[in-house]
Amino acid sequence: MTSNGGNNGEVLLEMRGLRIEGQSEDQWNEIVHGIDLTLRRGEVLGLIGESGAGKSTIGIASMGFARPGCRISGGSIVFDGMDLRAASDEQLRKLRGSRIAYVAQSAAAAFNPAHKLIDQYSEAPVQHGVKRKGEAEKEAMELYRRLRLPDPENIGFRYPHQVSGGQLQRAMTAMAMACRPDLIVFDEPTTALDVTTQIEVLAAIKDVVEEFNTAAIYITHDLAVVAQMADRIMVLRYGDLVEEDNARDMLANPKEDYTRQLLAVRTYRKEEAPPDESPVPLLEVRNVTASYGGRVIVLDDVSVKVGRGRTVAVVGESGSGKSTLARVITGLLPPSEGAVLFDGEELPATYKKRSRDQLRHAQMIYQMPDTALNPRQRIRDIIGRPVSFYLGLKGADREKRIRELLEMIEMDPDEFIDRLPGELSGGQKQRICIARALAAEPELIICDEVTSALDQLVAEEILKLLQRLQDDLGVTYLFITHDLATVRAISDEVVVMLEGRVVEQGGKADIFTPPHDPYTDLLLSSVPEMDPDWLDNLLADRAARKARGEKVMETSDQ
Amino acid sequence: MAQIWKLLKSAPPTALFGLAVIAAYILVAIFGPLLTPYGESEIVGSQFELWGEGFVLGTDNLGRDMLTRLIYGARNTIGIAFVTTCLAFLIGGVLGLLATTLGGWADQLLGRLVDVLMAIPILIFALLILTITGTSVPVLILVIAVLDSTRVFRLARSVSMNIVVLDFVEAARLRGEGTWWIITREILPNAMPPLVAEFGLRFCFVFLFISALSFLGLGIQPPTADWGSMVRDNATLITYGDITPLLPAGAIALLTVGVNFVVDWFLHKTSGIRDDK
Amino acid sequence: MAKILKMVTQRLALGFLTLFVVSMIIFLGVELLPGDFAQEILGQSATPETVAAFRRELGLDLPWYTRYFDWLGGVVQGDFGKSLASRRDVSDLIGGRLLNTLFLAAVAAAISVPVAMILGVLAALYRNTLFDRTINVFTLTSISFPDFFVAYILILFLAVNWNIFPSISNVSSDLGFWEHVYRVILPALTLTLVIVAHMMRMTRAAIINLLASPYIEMAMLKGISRSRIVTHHALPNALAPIINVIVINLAFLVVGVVVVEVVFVYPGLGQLLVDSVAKRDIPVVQASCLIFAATYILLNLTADVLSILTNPRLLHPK
Amino acid sequence: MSEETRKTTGFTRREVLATGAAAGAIAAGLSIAPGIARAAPKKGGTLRLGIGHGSTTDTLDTATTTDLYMQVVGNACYNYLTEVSNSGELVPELAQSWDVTPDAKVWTIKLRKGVEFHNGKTMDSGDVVASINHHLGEDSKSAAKAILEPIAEVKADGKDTVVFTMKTGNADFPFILSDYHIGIMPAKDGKLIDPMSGVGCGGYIIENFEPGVRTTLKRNPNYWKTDRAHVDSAEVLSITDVTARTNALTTGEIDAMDKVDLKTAHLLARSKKVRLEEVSGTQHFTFAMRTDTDPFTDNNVRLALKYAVDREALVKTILLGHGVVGNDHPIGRSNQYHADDLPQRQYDPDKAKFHLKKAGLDSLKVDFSAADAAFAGAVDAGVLYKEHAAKAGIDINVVREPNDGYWSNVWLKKPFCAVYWGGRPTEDWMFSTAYADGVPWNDTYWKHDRFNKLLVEARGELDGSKRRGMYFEMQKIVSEEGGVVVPMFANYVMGVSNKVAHDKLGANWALDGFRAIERWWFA
Repeated sequence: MTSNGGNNGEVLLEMRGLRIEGQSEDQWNEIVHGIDLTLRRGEVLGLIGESGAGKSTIGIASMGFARPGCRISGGSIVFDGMDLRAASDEQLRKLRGSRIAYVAQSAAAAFNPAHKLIDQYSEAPVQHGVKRKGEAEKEAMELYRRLRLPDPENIGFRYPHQVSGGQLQRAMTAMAMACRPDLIVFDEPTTALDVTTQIEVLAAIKDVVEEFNTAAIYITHDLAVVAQMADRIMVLRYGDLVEEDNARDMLANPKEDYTRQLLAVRTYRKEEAPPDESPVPLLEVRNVTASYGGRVIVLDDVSVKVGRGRTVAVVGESGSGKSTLARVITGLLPPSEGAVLFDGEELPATYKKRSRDQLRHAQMIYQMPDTALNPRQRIRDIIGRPVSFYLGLKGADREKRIRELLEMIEMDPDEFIDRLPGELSGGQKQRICIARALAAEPELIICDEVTSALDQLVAEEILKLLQRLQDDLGVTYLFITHDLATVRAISDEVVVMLEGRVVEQGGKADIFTPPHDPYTDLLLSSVPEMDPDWLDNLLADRAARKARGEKVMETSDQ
Repeated sequence: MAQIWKLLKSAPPTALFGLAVIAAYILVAIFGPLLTPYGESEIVGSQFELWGEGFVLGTDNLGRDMLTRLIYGARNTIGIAFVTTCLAFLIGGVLGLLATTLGGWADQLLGRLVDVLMAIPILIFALLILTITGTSVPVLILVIAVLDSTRVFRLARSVSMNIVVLDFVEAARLRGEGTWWIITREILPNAMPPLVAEFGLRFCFVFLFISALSFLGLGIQPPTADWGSMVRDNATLITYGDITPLLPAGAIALLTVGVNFVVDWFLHKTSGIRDDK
Repeated sequence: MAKILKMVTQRLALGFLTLFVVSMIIFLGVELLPGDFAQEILGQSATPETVAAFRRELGLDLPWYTRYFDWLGGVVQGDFGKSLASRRDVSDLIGGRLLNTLFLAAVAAAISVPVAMILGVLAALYRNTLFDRTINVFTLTSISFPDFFVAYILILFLAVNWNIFPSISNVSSDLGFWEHVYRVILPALTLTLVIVAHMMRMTRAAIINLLASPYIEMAMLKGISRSRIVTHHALPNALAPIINVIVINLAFLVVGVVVVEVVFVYPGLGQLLVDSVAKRDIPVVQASCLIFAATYILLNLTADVLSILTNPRLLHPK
Repeated sequence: MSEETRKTTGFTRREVLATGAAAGAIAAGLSIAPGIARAAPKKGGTLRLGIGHGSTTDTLDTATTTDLYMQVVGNACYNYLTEVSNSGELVPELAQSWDVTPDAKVWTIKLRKGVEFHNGKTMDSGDVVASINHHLGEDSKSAAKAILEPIAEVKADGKDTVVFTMKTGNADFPFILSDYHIGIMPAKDGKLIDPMSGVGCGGYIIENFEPGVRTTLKRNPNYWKTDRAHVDSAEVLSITDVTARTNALTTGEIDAMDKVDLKTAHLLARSKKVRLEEVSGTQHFTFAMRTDTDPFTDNNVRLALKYAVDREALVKTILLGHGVVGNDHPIGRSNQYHADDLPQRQYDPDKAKFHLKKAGLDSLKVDFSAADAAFAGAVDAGVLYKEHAAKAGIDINVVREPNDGYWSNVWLKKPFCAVYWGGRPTEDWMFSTAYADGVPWNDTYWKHDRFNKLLVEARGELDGSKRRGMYFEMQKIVSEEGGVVVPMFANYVMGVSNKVAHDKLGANWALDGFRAIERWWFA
């Protein structure tokens, strides 16, 4: 942990009774209800909560900034003796970037695509008149080296799109350090990254923050991550403070229910489904090779079997080909070689040639419930369409079935049947997607990252719902995910994919017990744990193994 | 009703102005014959009479009542421009949506065809065709609609291109839905806002285009009152500071300004220039 | 770069195909027009004999496909044929007109593009202020006026009442550059008023669209000034749509100015084309239409190339 | 050439008798707005004319000249054998004198000596013969082919004499030689060197010719006429848009324009810098009915339509008073043999109804084709006609035809359409062009035996009073039985800068009989 943690330093930032309002439908609603926050020099404060908690809004308010459509409506923000609410725009502008810096969630989006990294690095120092361009560039290279970016001399002269996500996030951390600020706000800096990459970034952030004794506000929804980074943690919910404590104390001894729930979020485990006894698996992917446009091979000789009533998780990082596998199975991407068999019968390669029944048997649930539902259709039509399309139900029968389905997904038909998707929360939308899939009465449901766009608690509810439906209806799942916690929670069998190939597959127990394939090992070891020392230990362990001359796989993102 | 009232209250003054203008024009167009003191092409006085009693806005170059002509002009010009725009959207919209939904060679073929058509200046093309076919209202409507539909096609295609890749469309495809369903139920409702806005803009364009054609002598048949040719008929007066030709031109401009204001507001409302959270 | 070259080559090939189809359409179109050149040129004084004699002389008695392919054969060798009317080489006839058209377009563009860009950037910078609204109302109004009307009003004030500029653009090749500019200033202003609104609004919209991007927020949080954010962070990324709209308007300046040419009696390509259509002077119609179509194709290609050049993603692939 | 020789080469008494042009009152235009009283013309300056015609397809070959633009340019750079003077008399130009046989069949024309073309060649009979032959022969595309048709033979008799032998007697032949199509151009070996070169004997040399845009001309230093060609140079601009033309005149960018917008003529007249000039000549508008097509085959229908138009209203509205009413025949009041005693037909809906009834009809519905290409205001005229005729129970449906292609698709094709006629300086010329049986421009497809017989007789008759009687009768026949409504004769209305001076204006054509460039000067 940071050596100078604790409450000894001088107060750098102090918020008292901070209130922030957000605009919706021409009305201002309060979204942060009087938060107090104190941050001392060199201290790292973790802000944690689910979406809507206001953590990001509060974090950014520490720079005296409110996003368009938001306004700071009450309370005080004092940074190093300066009242930010009373400060002029020009004063605030001078503060930002030089004394308080910001690291955004998605570096790929937050870097300007039109300029080279190093130009963006040196912009703030030059504009604030802190350094000259040449000087800043020299320092940038130093920082790049320190953050272990490959080829630090030259990487700055690349454009953002030429650099991978993990590297960009480190480059952004470097950029935030450019003026040697007193405070950096990290806004979910690793959320968009793969787990193996996340390690590198976390290590890098930790390193520089300690090196320069910079205070930081670290915002995340992931308690395990914040445990690695923060001296102190504030748990937020709906714009209110739930609990605030020293990091170790909070993990060891959470006081509030909500904190306990967050701590328990990764502990759900399903019971293993009975093995499929029939000789023919429900779905078989046989030696499939596929490519986009005939050039880049994205699936290379992949074979997967899915037994009836079982849940098979396909796990891999971005670019592993796991989603392409789903596209091949559904017939959106005809494979160049190999076949997809359903119930022993080979399916036509493209969905256009499949019969209505073949289509009905395999349904799909998508990652983003926002785009998976037509925003202009009411719930009745969304669920009702497959009911009438596949099963031919009309009128009262159809209505009855829609209501049954809504009850199945634990949503009150009377309340929701006439709503539009825009009037639902993310979790509710995903439930509707499940209902739509169920409406076809399928045998197989392909779940493509169905929980990754959702908050952890909501995601867990969805997993439990899916499990219950499997228990009730005996439906089979093919679960595509990057999240090992999800795999652990819901799978019977696991398929690990890397760069279009299957690295390892087998029963859940087999996969999660050593010895592993090196990649599986890397994947498993990279999942953060609720142990504040986990990251330090992991890095020490990897360094030790390297020192012993073992081959250590560190990230797939280099 | 209350909702509409709320919407109106939130509208900026320019949009309110635009709405008022459009409403007034529509009313005048519908109830024109009841409002006018004289017949559409009835010669009621001597030419170029001054404003005053009997002829509120004076008379035109043939001694027809200017106000009457203006009111009938609203009927004819707006009606023709409206029908033309509708037709253009029907052609261009359907083909554009078809192109994206079908994809592949159909998209290519239509795209190329539109490219070729667009490569020929629209005014020249109109001139060529109208000369072959002669100028009658149905022909005028058809020709302008076909030419204009290329622009609609482009827009419909690019808008639906963004929609067709969304998961709910994929879901509909995987369900086995036909092309027609996908176009009308999945894509069209979501493509409406930009298309509606474009409708306003294209309407203005058609409106101005007809007046340009009239200016070049290929307009609407006389004695039908048409603002475009009314401007042309009286344009020389401008040189002498007489504002008579300003009236129909002003009528054209006022309506296009009104429509543009409303479209502007509409675009602003629907373009999602609002907060992410 | 190789990628750009490949794209340019492909697009040029496609462009030539388009031109071929265009020439075919135009040829057939003129062919289908009732009346032919001999009748038109002789006008009221045409008699069956004179018409027949004229047709023989011009080869109009040959079937259309023979004439089309003769013409096409010539074009392939760079010979656009002779005007039926004056028997002059089409390239001679069109050359001066094309230069005039391009000159007017250039003057109009030189005024309107910077004005539109600056106003667009300013409106984006000061969005929702009185300045922005005023500009918005003004530009909306200016697009709403028919172009001949704008032209007449400009003539009324600037030529007739105040006598600052000439009311007709009587240009000839022996004029000096500035004299030439002076004489086309009114048509150029008319065109500017007609197109500046469109370009300005697109510039504003393209920039405002980007102002919600995370990297703009990043720039704000880096303490970058508003004006620098707009010019250094938003504008470079908005260039592609802006270039596109500029190109569309440049194309309009070249191909869509018949009305303005008529009003100001400007000897441009548009008038020549309209005249030649009326007279069925097919070689001239063909050549002018091909020039227009080629302008359109080339400008679009330029826009695409510029979009690539201004977009590091496309210019420097991974 | 001195003033004196010019006088002696003018009209001789014998010639006047020979042509039958007694008192030279042919087409004696009524110059309504008298020009500035003749002072000694000054030399110098650049005369800039704005013409409401002109097209990119124009050429300098007079054979295909169709509109005022090339007519004015042609009259500046070419000379003709004869010229109609500003007082309407026929005077010799490149011809010096002519003689004719009593049967009016053989015309012997003596040419002026020592006249040079712009290229330095001396004009002789070979050039004249080639220039005439340019319009004849099978391959000729000349618009003058029809009027030169009566020539049986043209041949040179020595260097300075040309002999024309006619197929039948033609008393007006020298008038025909003044036609704007028949410019005299240099020839070599019996063929014109280049009819498109613009090289003629005229007072001005083409400097730059941009079809449809402008022509610049400079004074011919060797011009044989000493009292003409006053300005040093001239610029002829094609400005088809009337508003632009008017603006150019009022802002001083041109010195004169043709075809003033009648609607605003009174406003233009108020200008201090500009004056209106107006002459009344042979220009007239007609509504042509095809007498070979129902319902116009019935003369009662035709009469009904003739009574159903309010001519006064048309003159007042369409011409805004710049013209006079027509009497359903094409001979203007300024013509030599205009039938003054023929009663003027009035607007009479009852008579129209009466004739309709005689034709066995209660009501009538006809399509009337018009476009502004026919004449400015033709469509409006149609609309007015519709209003007038409605009172007689006749429903006229005005069809606005496209301007483009009007003369090839509508005129001579549609059964009832609006037509423009520039008119012709002689009765015979006019009647033979559009009323004689079977001629190509007989746009009413009208056949009348008595009329056709009189036409031939009058043409060969050298006795003036006999001709007068014949032409009067012919006008009556056309008026009462012809297929044409002639509602009005239009004045040529021009706008002229006050800086420009001129003598009495020729009324035969616009812009001083096309001769403004060589006749006008700067005051």
